[in-house]
Amino acid sequence: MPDSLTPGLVTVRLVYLARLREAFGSAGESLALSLEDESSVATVLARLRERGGSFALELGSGRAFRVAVNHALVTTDAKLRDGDEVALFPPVTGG
Amino acid sequence: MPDSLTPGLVTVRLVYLARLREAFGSAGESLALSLEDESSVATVLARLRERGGSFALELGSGRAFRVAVNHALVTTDAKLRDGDEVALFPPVTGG
Amino acid sequence: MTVRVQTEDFDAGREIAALRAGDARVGAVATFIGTVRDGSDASDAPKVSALTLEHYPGMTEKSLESIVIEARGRFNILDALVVHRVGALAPTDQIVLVVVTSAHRGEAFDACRFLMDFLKAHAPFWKKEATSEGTRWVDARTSDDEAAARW
Amino acid sequence: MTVRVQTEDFDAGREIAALRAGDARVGAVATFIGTVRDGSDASDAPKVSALTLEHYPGMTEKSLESIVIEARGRFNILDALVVHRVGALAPTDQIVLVVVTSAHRGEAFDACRFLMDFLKAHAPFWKKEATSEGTRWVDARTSDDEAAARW
Repeated sequence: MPDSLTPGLVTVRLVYLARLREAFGSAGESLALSLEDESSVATVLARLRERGGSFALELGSGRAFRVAVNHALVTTDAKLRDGDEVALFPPVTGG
Repeated sequence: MPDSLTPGLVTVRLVYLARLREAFGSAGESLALSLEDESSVATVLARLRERGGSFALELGSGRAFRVAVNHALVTTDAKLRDGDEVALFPPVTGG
Repeated sequence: MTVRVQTEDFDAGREIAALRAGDARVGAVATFIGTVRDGSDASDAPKVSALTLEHYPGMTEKSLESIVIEARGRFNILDALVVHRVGALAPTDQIVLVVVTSAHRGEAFDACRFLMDFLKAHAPFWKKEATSEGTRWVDARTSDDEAAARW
Repeated sequence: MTVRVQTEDFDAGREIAALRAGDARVGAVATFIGTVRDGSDASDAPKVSALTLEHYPGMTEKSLESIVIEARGRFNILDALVVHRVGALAPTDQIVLVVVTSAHRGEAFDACRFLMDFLKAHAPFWKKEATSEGTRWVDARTSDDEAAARW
């Protein structure tokens, strides 16, 4: 089964929240995964870390953050499909 | 130490509550313990059971009831002093 | 720390607001309200049409106060309120209110539950139910003694 | 079963009354209210003067709904309400309300606490505190993950 309805092209919408939004200086962006990429959360994280700076710092190993795909919490091996919303945020502190 | 401020004379006020009040047909009474009686809750219960009828039934062995002396729950070996208020009532069902 | 025994109904929202009013140490408010069930869903017994709450005036307040003091000793709480009604009640009426304030939720939940468990097992109240078949005193539940013994 | 995310304050008394209105199966109502502490009693840190609650619109309601569904599956409850505020708050302001109705108190207490523990650990809200020294995002508490893991 293809991971995307449009094989070979996976563009996801990234959403940055709370401390991560401030650290990245952005509320979100679109990210196109290239044909040779595996379309998973881990791939997205690797691409972001390659930018260095606050992306490498906040998403580095040992840093606590959470990932949700289409509003459901996932682990980094979660596969992505074209149009998915991928949110990155710190551990929650509501209530 | 004397059990009573008036040695040899112990009169207690009995209070009957809830189902026991209805069973005994009385909200309470005064009971004088005679000189030869030990002044304890057990003595009061024995005197009441001697009356037979609902007293013997409701205070019989195997029946669940509680005793409070001067508004504090006690066991039947509690000693009594002149003027004590001794309440007999079923297990509580508030809340 | 306040306990009240009253025939009038209580306004839970107002009581909660008053207990935590102006206290910025409070981060958690746990509240329990006990209400009159008609029992029609729970058994084949006839539906309860009315409930009378009897108590032992004089002992009741002392009993509730000692339970609140015990809770204060066991849990790190800021304040607590217990209100218990007596007299004639009807299904859906409020019977009892317990409110506890604390900095964190764990202590508030624990203390609120402790207060209810001890009140159920030790405070001198008795319920008498009226149904189409007459009136009867409610039997004490073994589970209430067990709940209090847990603590 | 209702969840709401809102900037406006809530009236706990009114919400409780609405949740149990006319339901004579209800014998127990457990309520939790979380409020803004100023922290002045708890540490040497500067006093909190304001709190901003951010959330993840779209995910927040889904997350709360799934927590309520989970509670309904685990506990024998009649109804549940979760209200969580977002936006600018001040010390002593109300943040979150959880109300659970059931026939008996054990299930109401358990479900109310479960809802709070899961909300604290999983619902996408973030607190940012303002003090005289500036603003800072509140750190997640390990104890909140532990509380949720208990269930």
